[in-house]
Amino acid sequence: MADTPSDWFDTTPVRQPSEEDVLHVDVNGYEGPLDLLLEMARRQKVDLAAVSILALAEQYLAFIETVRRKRIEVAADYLVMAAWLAYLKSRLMVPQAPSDDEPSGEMLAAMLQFRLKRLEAMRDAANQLVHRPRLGLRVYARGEPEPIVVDRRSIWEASLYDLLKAYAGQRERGIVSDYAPVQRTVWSLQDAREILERLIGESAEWISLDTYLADYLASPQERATVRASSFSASLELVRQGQVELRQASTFAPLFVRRRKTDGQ
Amino acid sequence: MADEYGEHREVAERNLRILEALLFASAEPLSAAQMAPYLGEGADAAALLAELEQRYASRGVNLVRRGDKWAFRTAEDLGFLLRREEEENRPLSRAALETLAIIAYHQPTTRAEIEEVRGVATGKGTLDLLMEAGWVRMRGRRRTPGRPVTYGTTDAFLDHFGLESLSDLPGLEELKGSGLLSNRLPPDMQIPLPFDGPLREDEDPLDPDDTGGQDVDDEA
Amino acid sequence: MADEYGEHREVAERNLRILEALLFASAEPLSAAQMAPYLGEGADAAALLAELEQRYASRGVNLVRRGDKWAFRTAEDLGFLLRREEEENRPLSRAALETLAIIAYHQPTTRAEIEEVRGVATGKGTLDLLMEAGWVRMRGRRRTPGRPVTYGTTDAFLDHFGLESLSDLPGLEELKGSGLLSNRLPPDMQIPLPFDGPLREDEDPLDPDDTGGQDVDDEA
Repeated sequence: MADTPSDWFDTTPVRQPSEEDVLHVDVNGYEGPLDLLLEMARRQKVDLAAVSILALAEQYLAFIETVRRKRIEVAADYLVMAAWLAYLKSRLMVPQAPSDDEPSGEMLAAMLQFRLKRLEAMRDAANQLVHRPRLGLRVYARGEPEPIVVDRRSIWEASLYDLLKAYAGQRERGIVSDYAPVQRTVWSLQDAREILERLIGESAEWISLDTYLADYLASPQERATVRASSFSASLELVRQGQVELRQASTFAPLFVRRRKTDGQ
Repeated sequence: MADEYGEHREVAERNLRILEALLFASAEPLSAAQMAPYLGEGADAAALLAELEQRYASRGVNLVRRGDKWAFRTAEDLGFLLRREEEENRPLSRAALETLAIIAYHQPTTRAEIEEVRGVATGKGTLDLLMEAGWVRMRGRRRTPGRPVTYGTTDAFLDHFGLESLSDLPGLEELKGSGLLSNRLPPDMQIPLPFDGPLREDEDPLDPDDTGGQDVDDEA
Repeated sequence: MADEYGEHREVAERNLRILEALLFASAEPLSAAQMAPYLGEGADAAALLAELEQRYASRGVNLVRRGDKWAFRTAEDLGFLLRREEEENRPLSRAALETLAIIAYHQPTTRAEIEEVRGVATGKGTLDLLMEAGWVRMRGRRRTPGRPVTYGTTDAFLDHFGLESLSDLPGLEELKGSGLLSNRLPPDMQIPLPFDGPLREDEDPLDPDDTGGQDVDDEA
């Protein structure tokens, strides 16, 4: 349980207490010109209704002037407000001519006062709202809610036709695999080696490998496996010093013969 | 007669138990309409809820009304006991809080009106954040040039800030009296009250692609 | 004396409210020891909890004990409120359909036999699903090594597929006649006569703990 209340609303940007500080304040510290004006009015420590709008306008204009003299960039909002306040000031100071259709200085001042009061009122309201017993801060919902469980019950759809088709399909599949076995002959290296050794026998003549294998190469399905396996087997025999291989050029026929052993 | 009454009470008790169970089980407020299907035939959900509210009024857990929904919540006066460590992970910025207050008290309101009250442009992130929190919603579009989006608060806003309805907004009566809820001078005009009901005369429904925090003002 | 009692009650009521709020807001059951620090000096947490339990015993939400901890829970008889059934029409998968067909024709049959016909292993989920749908049941156990469970169809199966009895399942000639089986079949091909009577000679009754879709094959 934390004992520091989250009083962040009141503690956000600390306001400058003295007149001196205001002049050095970065305009960006305020939430716009209205906020700055409200702050200045508040510092007069009187009811907003009793604030001298003329004095406020003069203070604002002086502030903006100071800031600009320091070559600090001032946001356009603040300059617009300054212009409006300069106009307000002039309307307040110069008596209104009877022919004047423009709003009177008093009316403009009342409007500004209204806006300041409204902003302050909204701020107070926000402050009151945030200090209400908020859900999850002072008031709690059920900590362990019991969610509604949705049971998705599947209604399975299947017709007798689907069922029979599935059954017949399976039985036929079973039959096909029983009666037409797909058999693929693969010459193992062991087989190829035995056949090759038998065919070459003791022949010391250069004879092409294909000639030896002619019988086996007749079947197109087996040609690749026969060639690959017997070639690999022949290399193995060469490595063991039992036969010799010769090829005149790339893709030329491969000739093979029994290797002559020493002393023969 | 006594029997009939007894039977009536028995039915009512059973319905009260059902409401208790439903409302206790849910973390979110529920409307009478949502609960009605679980009650017996011909049950008066509103009257039952009022009775339940009464029964729990003095307990450690109260039945509270939030807009047109109801929820069990811990009693406000016990809050100090229950305060949790976590508190708030991301406190609202001053701008967000002010914007929320303006929307709450002035709804339905547009972004331009919010900016008028604050005297400063509203960052787009501010409205997004409030909508993401579920407290603010886009209601419709004002029937004025540019058709700006109107904003209002949600039931979750009422729930979070512990308000039965918008009329519970703090200081509403005084604000109304002082004319500070009006948009312009002079303040002796008719004072609008915050309104979160269906669309007003001067509001159109949202466009189909108005989903997020978009505002036609932005595209202009 | 009366005053003292009244004061005592007041303190007790306050403590009960605190317990209510704590238990309601907690994300997990709480023990008396966990809650004691929040109660007033000298409070008897156990006695208070017993009183609270009593008070809620007839309500829609009860205070229940879980080990040495306590929590609010929806009354058991109202549990149905927290469940909702949603029905969804779904076509049976091909694997399920094939398995079901084999069981229908070859019953009583074991999982191994089904797999033999299908040529692929049958997922346990498939048999579970068919039993859940209410179309397949465990009949008994075959008197062979491993004592595999034998499966058969149910009355609901007949009902769903519009069969009066299993003998209504079309035989070889009918399947051929309807074009479901081709004509170039081996002459010795047979379609078994399904049997769903009482246990056969080679079947034992199910073991007492054969309840779900369990199959001893799995443990082998």
